[in-house]
Amino acid sequence: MSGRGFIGITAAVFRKDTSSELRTRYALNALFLFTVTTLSIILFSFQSATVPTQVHAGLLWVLIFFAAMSGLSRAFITEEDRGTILLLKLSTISTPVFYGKLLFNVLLLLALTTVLTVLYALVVPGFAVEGLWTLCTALFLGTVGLASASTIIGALIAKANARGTLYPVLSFPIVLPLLLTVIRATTTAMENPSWGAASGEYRVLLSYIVVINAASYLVFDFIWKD
Amino acid sequence: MSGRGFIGITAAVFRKDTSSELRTRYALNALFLFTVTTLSIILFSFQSATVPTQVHAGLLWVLIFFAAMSGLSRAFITEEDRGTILLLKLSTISTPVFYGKLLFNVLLLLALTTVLTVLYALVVPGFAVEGLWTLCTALFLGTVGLASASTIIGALIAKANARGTLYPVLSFPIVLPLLLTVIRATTTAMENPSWGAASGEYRVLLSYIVVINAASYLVFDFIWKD
Amino acid sequence: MHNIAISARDLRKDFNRMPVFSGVSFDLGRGETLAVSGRNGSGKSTLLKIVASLLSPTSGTVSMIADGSPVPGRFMFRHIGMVAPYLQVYEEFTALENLSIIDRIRGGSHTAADYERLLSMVSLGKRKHDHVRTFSSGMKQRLKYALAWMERPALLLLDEPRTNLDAEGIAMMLTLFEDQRREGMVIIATNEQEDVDICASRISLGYDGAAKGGGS
Amino acid sequence: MHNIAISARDLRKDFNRMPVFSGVSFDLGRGETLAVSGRNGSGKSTLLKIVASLLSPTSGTVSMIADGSPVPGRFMFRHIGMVAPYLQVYEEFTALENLSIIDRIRGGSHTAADYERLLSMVSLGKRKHDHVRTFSSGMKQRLKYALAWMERPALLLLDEPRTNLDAEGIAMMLTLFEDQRREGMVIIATNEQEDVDICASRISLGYDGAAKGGGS
Amino acid sequence: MKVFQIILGLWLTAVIVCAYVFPIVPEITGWYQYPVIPGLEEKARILFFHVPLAWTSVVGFLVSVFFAVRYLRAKKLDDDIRSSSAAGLGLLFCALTTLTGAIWAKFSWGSFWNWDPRETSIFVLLLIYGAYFALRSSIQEDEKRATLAAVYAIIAGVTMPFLMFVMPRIIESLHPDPIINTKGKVSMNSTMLVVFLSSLAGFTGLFFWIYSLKVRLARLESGRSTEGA
Ligand code: HEM
Ligand SMILES: Nc1ncnc2c1ncn2[C@@H]1O[C@H](COP(=O)(O)OP(=O)(O)OP(=O)(O)O)[C@@H](O)[C@H]1O
Ligand SMILES: Nc1ncnc2c1ncn2[C@@H]1O[C@H](COP(=O)(O)OP(=O)(O)OP(=O)(O)O)[C@@H](O)[C@H]1O
Ligand SMILES: [Mg+2]
Ligand SMILES: [Mg+2]
Repeated sequence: MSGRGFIGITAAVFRKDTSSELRTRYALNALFLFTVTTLSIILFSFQSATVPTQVHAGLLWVLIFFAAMSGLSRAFITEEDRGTILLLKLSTISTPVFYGKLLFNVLLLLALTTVLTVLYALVVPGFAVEGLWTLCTALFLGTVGLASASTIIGALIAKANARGTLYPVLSFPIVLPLLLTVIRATTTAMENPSWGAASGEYRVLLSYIVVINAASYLVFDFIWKD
Repeated sequence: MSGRGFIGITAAVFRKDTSSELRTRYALNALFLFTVTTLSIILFSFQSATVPTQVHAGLLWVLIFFAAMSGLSRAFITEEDRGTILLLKLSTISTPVFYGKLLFNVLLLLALTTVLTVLYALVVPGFAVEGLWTLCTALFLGTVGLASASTIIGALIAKANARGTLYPVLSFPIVLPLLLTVIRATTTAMENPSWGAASGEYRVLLSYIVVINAASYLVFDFIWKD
Repeated sequence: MHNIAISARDLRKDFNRMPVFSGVSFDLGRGETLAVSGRNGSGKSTLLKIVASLLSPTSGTVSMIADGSPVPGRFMFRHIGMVAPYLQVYEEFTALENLSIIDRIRGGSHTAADYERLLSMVSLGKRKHDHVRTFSSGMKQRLKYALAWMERPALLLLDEPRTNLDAEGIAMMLTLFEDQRREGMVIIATNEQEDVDICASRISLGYDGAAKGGGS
Repeated sequence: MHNIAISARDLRKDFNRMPVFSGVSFDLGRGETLAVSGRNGSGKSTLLKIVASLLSPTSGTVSMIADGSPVPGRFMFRHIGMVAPYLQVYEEFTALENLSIIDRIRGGSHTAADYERLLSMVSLGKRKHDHVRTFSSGMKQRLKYALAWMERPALLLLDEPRTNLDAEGIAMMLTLFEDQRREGMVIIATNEQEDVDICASRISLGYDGAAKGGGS
Repeated sequence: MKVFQIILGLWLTAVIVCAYVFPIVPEITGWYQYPVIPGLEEKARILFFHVPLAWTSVVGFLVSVFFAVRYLRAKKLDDDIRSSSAAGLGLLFCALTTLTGAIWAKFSWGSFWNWDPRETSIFVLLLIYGAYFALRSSIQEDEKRATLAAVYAIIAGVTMPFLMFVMPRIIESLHPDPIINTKGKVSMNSTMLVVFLSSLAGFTGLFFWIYSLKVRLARLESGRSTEGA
């Protein structure tokens, strides 16, 4: 398949998923409300209590992880449940579909993460950031990694529905190293102004992203045909 | 419909959902993933940090709420998506279906809460419980209330689009009073050994459960037909 | 089986304020059959759904009389069996499980033997322990017949009854139709002349949304 | 449209070690049509899925020759259009959106005018801006035809082509069939004699899982 | 209608004038003076706008719930139009309360937001309104949208009292202890009370005026106008 065509098709899949999620002009408000809601939960449950920085980092990522959870599964499961996956299979090859959905998950999660973090910083007392760039880098890498993991897990779950395998359960632990690393990076960002301070974490995150995507690329082709 | 018949049918719906879940393991997978991951995050980011009891209580319930959000929506959504809801409508009236699914959600969430709390108590340092019975009562009432609210909202969501993000958005404002109360009760349980100490909260929780279920009972019929 | 009669009065259904049909009325008594015909999108399935009280009409009423006393709308389903393309069975369960689950949910009390008999009637006997997910389109359609027939309903609603069925399946459907017309009522929504011909009375929908022809 | 031929060699499909069919072979060239018949559950849809490479056969091969050079399996879909009950369209989008979305995903480059023409061909012109969720069964089936026909595929696979269609819809289907046979190939999986009759060659599956009859 | 508008206009102008012109003095010497309310002082003037706003946003919600129930009873789409219009206005007033409140909070409590029980309850009300419209927008078919929105409004409606009842027990309030409270202890003099009440009435009138406009507009948009208020 020609390079241009490939990009074009990936974009098409992405556009389809986006407009299916953002069916109405209010849908964005729904996303915004979603972040506000998840955030308020923290606020309400902690009232006035003050918590140490690394806890803040942890909480922030619990929220982001939840956001990923509620978005991820739908990408593939709906296609399976409604039998539209066959239509896709008759229209293109596996790769652009996977990357289209990956792109969708990544951007959706990036948007959520951004709004979430900004709000968090605004309203949560004691969430002070020393190294802004460290934070941005960490958030970006972490989100991309998380979205990648979510996407392939979602694909696995979708299949598991049809066959009741244990694949998903086995695949869960793979998000842990990512989260733990990114939390450490975030904590660093809150205590240490220098960007380089978390360079070790960056490297881990980067390699994680590379590995998970390479693996997904291979695995997904198997899931796709059968 | 005769009382016996009613119970029997509710049980039948419940049994159906249970065995279906045990085959597809959709909710179980989601819950497993969520519990394991979030707990590890908490554990990791709390390491040395010492946090006020109230925060622990809050955190525990944030986790339970999120878990409910990622696990309980399925009950009605699958029936809608796969068009099996019509089969149900042709087989019985609304009420036993609602209570069957409610029962399913309650038990699912109860199991989850138990596991979550035990694990939490085991792995998270500084989560010491004074009044065990207070805790149990709070957890039980809180879970039942949360499950009830989630069920009726889930029934709503099943008819809407953009469910992934919409579910917590709709649920949160509804369950907030419940959460705040139960968090208070949990905090009490961690500080005060006497069971009566939180009797005020019990009363609030109980009446919440009564009210939400009464309301659900009245409105579900409207969601059901059309 | 009770002695049951059903009658629809001046039914009208709008979607988003656009009328699909209006002024549809018919009476059906024991041993009577009605064919609902019309082009695609004329409202046949909608009408059947309304009769089965799966949808509420914009105006008009559907009323059912069992042994002289009226049946409240929410309990009509007890006397109704339905087979339709948009009616789905549980794919994660086996054919047998589907029967027993639905039976229990209906509050019925059939035995395993009954289920077996039903399944062999629709010649799914050999496949009774297979998951419906693995069924072919025709096998699913047969299972739907078994489910609709289980309670021996007074009123049988068939939407496009021949869909997915092979010759032998259609024969099965026709014998079932004959059995049913003897003691109960049948309403068929169809696109095919054969189905219209086997029914005593007919309604044809469409053409500017008003119903042509009348009940028996 | 390219000059394309497809041939199946000794196809066999088992599901958890139970053979559905075996030894199925056929060759199809431009202007040729094949009917696959057999009772419910005999493997018609399975065969079509294999030809469309939606399923991989347990043994045997499906090969496609476009303008003299073989087409790799993963790219066959480009020359194939399919209409089948188990093939679903996107309910949350309108008819028009479905066409444009799938077109873009296929990497095609049709204009809005093309879409309109397709939709009016299946007489959905008036409903092009309605969500498919609100479509009747026949209207969905028509939309599937529009989707399959859009790319003018060399090979058209029709599984139970008459399902849900009214008289006018069937006429539409038949003219489409005629157009297609002129420049391409058609394979029909069907339970109905009419469909078998319009095809030049036939395979009938079932009966102890071995295929009777042969390709053209 | 015209007359009503004019009266309303004059009424509100009067309220505003009284609210700002009348001085606040330690001990009353004239009918036109306000007493000092401990903890509020000059800021007491907020009462005349901020409280009515809050009050109206609650009223909006109640009206919405009322028509929600009526819709489920009779299934007349017109009730849904009323319900959603009321909710829309409620949302607006709710936002205004939060805004005015927040601004005042900055000056009297030092920060824009401090999770005071009333702030919290109004914030949750905001969330409910938001959720309500998010739900509406995710459904295309009119009848379905109407039904589900109504159901949600009702569910939210029955849980609201819990908020009002739970919040104060859990969070200590920064708000001046209720000036109008159940014990009938009124720390305003008659003038203040009159102005306050007239402002309350004025805003309520304003609400119902805009509301009727919105309803008529919505009816036109939905391509069908039925007779009635
Ligand atoms: C974000 C900030 C604020 C919000 C959201 C808010 C909200 C509210 C609400 C919902 C009420 C209840 C109205 C009713 O009972 O119908 C209220 C009452 C009131 N607020 Fe605020 N408020 C805020 C800040 C302030 C500030 C800064 C002051 C003055 C220093 C103030 C003074 C009052 C007074 C005097 C009342 C009337 C109390 C009573 O009548 O019982 N508020 N406010
Ligand atoms: N939920 C809905 N919202 C809006 N319009 C709908 C809805 N359901 C059905 N319609 C419309 O009502 C009309 C009748 O639909 P129905 O399914 O009853 O047709 P039908 O006679 O069964 O057609 P077919 O022969 O194709 O099954 C169609 O035009 C359809 O678009
Ligand atoms: N995923 C699967 N797992 C196991 N068995 C399957 C699976 N899919 C199909 N089968 C079996 O293969 C056989 C052929 O199925 P297929 O759908 O091809 O039949 P068909 O000829 O299309 O029947 P129909 O006329 O009803 O459409 C059936 O017995 C079916 O039970
Ligand atoms: Mg139909
Ligand atoms: Mg088939």
